[in-house]
Amino acid sequence: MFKKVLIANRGEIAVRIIRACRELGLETVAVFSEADRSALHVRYADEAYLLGPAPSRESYLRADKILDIAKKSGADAIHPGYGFLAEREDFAAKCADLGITFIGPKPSSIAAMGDKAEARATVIKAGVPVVPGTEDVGNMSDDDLLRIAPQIGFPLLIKATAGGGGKGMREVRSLEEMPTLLQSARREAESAFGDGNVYLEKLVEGARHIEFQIIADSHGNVIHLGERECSIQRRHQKLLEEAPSPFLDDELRGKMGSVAVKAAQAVDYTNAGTIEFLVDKDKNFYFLEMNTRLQVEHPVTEMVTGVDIVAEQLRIARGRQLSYTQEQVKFNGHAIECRVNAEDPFNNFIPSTGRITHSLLPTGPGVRVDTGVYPGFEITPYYDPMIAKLIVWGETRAQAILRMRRALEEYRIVGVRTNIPFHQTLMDSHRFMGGQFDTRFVEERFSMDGASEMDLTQAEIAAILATLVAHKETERSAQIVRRNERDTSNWKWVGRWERMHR
Amino acid sequence: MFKKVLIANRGEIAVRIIRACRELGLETVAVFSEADRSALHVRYADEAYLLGPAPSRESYLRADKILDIAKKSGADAIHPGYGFLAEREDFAAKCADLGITFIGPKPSSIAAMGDKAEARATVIKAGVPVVPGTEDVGNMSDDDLLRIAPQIGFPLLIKATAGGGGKGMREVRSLEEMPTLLQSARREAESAFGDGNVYLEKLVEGARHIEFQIIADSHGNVIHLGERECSIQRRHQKLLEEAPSPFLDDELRGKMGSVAVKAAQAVDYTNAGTIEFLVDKDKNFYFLEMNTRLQVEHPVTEMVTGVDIVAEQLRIARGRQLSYTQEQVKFNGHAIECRVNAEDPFNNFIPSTGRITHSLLPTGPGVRVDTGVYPGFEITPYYDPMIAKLIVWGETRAQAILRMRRALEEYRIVGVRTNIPFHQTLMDSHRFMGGQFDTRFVEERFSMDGASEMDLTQAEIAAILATLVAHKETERSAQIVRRNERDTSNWKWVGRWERMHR
Amino acid sequence: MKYVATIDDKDFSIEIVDDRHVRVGERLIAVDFESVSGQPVYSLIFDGKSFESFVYQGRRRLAGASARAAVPVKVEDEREKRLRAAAGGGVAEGGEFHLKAPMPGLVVAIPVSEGQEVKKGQVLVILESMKMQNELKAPRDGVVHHIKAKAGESVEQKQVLLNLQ
Amino acid sequence: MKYVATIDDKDFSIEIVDDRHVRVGERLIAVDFESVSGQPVYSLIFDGKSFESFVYQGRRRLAGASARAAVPVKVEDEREKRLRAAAGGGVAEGGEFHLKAPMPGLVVAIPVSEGQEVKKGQVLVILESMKMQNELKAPRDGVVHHIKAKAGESVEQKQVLLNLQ
Repeated sequence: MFKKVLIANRGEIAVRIIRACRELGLETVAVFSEADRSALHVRYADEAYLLGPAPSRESYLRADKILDIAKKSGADAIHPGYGFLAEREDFAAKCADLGITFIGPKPSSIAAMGDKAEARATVIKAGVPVVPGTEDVGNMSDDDLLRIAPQIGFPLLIKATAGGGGKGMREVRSLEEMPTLLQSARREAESAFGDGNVYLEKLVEGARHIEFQIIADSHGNVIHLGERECSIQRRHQKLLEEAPSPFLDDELRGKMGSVAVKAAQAVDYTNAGTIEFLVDKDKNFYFLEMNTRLQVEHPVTEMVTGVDIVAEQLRIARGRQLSYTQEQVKFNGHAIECRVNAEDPFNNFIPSTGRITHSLLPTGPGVRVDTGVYPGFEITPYYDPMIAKLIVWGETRAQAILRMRRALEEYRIVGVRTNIPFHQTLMDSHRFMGGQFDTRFVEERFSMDGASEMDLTQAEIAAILATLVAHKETERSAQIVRRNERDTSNWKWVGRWERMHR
Repeated sequence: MFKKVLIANRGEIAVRIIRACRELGLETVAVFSEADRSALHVRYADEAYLLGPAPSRESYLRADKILDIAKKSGADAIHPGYGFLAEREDFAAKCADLGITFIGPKPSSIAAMGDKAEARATVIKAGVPVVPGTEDVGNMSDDDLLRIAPQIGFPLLIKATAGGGGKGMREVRSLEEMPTLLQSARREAESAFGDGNVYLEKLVEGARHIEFQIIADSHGNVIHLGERECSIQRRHQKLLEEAPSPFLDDELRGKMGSVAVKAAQAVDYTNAGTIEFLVDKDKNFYFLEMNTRLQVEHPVTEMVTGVDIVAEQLRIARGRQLSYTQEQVKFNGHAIECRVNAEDPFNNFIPSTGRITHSLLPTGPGVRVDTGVYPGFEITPYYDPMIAKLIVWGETRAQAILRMRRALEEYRIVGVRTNIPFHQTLMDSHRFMGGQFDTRFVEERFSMDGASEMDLTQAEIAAILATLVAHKETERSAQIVRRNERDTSNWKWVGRWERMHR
Repeated sequence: MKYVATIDDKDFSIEIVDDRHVRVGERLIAVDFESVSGQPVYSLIFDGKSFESFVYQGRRRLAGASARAAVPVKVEDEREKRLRAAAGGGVAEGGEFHLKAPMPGLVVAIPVSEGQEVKKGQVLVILESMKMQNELKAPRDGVVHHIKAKAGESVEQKQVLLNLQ
Repeated sequence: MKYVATIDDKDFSIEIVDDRHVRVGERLIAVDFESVSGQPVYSLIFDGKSFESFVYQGRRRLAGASARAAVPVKVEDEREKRLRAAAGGGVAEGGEFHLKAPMPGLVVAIPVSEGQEVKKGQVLVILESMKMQNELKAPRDGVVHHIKAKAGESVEQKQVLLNLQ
């Protein structure tokens, strides 16, 4: 039974894991890059060791250094969080070789689910429905794929065999545009995963992204903790998640839940994992992929079930049986999570960096904030722009939405721009309130344009306030702002959002 | 049905009420003293009006000004919070006269419970057990009281008829010391309430302070939301509350709950209120008093029942029926609240003032913070030292304690001293962990002396750290600290803790 | 001091009279305006209503954030505004454009070369920041004049990456 | 620079060698010490262990707060400590005491008068702060010499309230 856990991650998830360890009486070891000397996970951990320079490949991706630190500090377990080394079977295997408990599934399970084609084949065998596509995958040539494509039918998706989420993914509307898209998808997959293999999948239109949380112990017990609705996405990045899904009823929940359990059993899964499904408007569901790690959005499940998923991960890794049977898992109320990203929703969501000069966290009943930043902390361009997760619970979905509105209004982050106004606009959207959305909703039916609409009185007040601030700032700095400073804004920006899919 | 609520309070409770209003779509009006221009309730409210100078009697106790502001702003309801005007029947009556909804009970209920002697008489008639004492109270002379005292038996308590909590309260161990104590109790009661009347009550030794949360609508429905254990007190001030009480079983809970409901019904109560009981070691329980308002510690009940008590207050005041029947109220898990006060636990808990220069709120699963302060805010000597409430939830009491430990470790408030180390020491106390305590526990069996005990290695590290800080500070300020600055610490301090009993 | 504040092309003429008064058009208005906790956060109580505002990193675009929503507001002093109007409303169509990095990041690729003709919308630079790749595109047809950065280079915010003529 | 840090009467001689090293007794120790976010909060990583500390309002009593608990530590430079020792360990028993307000507050009552003899433990001043009444008592027998405040008066922190001879 391990006693000291090294957390091979940073940011909010490192803090989250430290919290669970502390509540279970486990010692914690943080690792950090040069950019993160003052980060919250370093401040909160019992021990902290420098990994290297800021870029991930020189710090948080350095498996060798992390294992050295584990040995040096006497850490006998490693929690990988999400991203970075979380789904690297070789890392999990190395931990095992060194006698360090990897808090996650077996390397073979990671491998089986990591290759998307193999994962498809495996779950098909277990009787799990998958999106129609190229079943027999190995190293298919462009010619093969172009030949099979019309049989699957357009629109379809090119997906990287080794990939997760958006990387190497292309949407194809016709055979004509397919060769070019194949080429760029392969190039992207090659550079991201060192593997240019791709496969094809039918594009399910009007689909919802709904995933099931699984926990499994090493004694053969596997249960699910219900679903999360993750259809609010932008460029394949989730922005908001909720539990339960307003689209599911108890019958479908039960059916999908048992299929999810089957999928996990098919790869002899242990610890926490997530089965992602696409659900079409007729409530047909298809296995998409399995994330063999803790998920960003795990808190919404915690809020409605009362289960502390990270604590449960630690218990499972210590060889304990699950604390719950499937029957003991009860769902209570409704939870919503908004991902707060350092990006400007009024300027095409370009990332924003800088020092947080002022911050107020929303608190009070039913509100939880998981964050790794604080006033004075500098947001650097090296890592993911997600700086906080705002999670609320309400007795009903309507109450949760009202509470989220209140919490978003309270939240102040000054120094970097955030997507909070995006979430505020979303909370006011009638389609969102009505639960009427699919994965294309944000990109195709949602706009920030009306977000700052106001009547003349409101506009006047905003103008007075801004003028008073400008006057004060001018007085304070006595510094003349150059008139040409804004010219970059004349440039048209298109952001390709390709961070890790969660 | 009112639409705009004036919050006649400040600090965390004003913020708490604003939150509930906002979640119900009600507009909010804050009032503030000159010391509170930048306070959180002013920042969060839709509207804000200046009351007057910092002292309470010139600001938050100015009923006339508050009613003027209500009229001016068009507020059609007033929530008094706790303290200040919350239990002033004349204020509640004036609101009614002006057609403003007072969010609380009827003036007659406040009056009936506000006079402690009348309250005793009323509930005795309803069959509620009370602590033996002077039943027939009016204007009893010292001679009367000295004559009756031996019949009640020593030790006993002198209590102010008009009083709440500690004010005008004296513990009497023998007849000899009673005349002096009567005099000082009357003097204190006179200056605090303008009423020097006192009565006697048997001192129940080894007693626990356990209270029941009541909610009642204007349609005759009265239910209880279970109990709160409030025995962790220092000089009659509650420091920590939890729900449920580790001392109660379901049977006693049911019995006390229905007695509490009876007590509320005896004064035709509406809205939220609290029945305080003393419970002796043989599980006999006695009515102590009723608080006819929202209680500081209401969040622990919210955490275990899922009921939003402030939202329920607003609904009741709007004439709605209770949202729950007694049977629908379910208790889930365990919650603990620590009151974070600006005071120095290492120096006899003397109050601490100053600007908060740095602050980190504990967050994450199962943690709630209700606070009215933020980094940059100045803690002034004018108001209550309670600056935050840290509330945690756990599946079991043990888990809640472990989580509270974790949260207390995370909580950083720099700039004023706080009693967080007191709570940390308490969480490590075996008696507290075992649930073995009464209302005298903190004063008689608890000590901070061991709190900073450490082995030599730990002490050495603390010494190094403190020296590095001192060196850095010296370098930074290049300012020589006068050697005589510490001489006040040679003086012996005794704090008499006599703020409002909650 | 007189200012012009612009929201969505609507202009407001606002004069700061003193600490407690502003004039909007003809009306003199009493305001209660204070900085919060000495930080670039400001509280305004105006006609009883409570508002808050903050400045983004010394840029000219301000957010007059009420409790409810963030609103971009541009504020210029009157003289500044007149000067800019005289100059024809900004950078001339045919002038040289300086493509600046809008955030610190790593230059992933510059898929154009000096002297190359480019079309409006063509990708000039791919910049990686926060694990995302951002394509910077040409706002009009032109010729790449001078490339000042190269692939693999880390660049600061506002650093000029290339010029377009 | 050499210092003496005292915890519960235990003294530690600590020398600041440079930014990254201290000497404790004979041992040279590597430390990683930084201020957090430019505020009076400090982070120390020492032998892998992570600690945090902060200063209370420029007073001499420091809290070396590890993640687990707050510990009061007194730090003096060596010279200072020697001087104080020579002076006999602080204020002499028979000297004049200045009773200072330990916090801002309202003087509720001063139940003594000038020239009055008082016993150790006798209440000299009642000061109200944060709705609590605090009794300031005499630390020894003496005579009230000069009362510098009166009931109803608001006083600042460290303001002298009376002298005792």
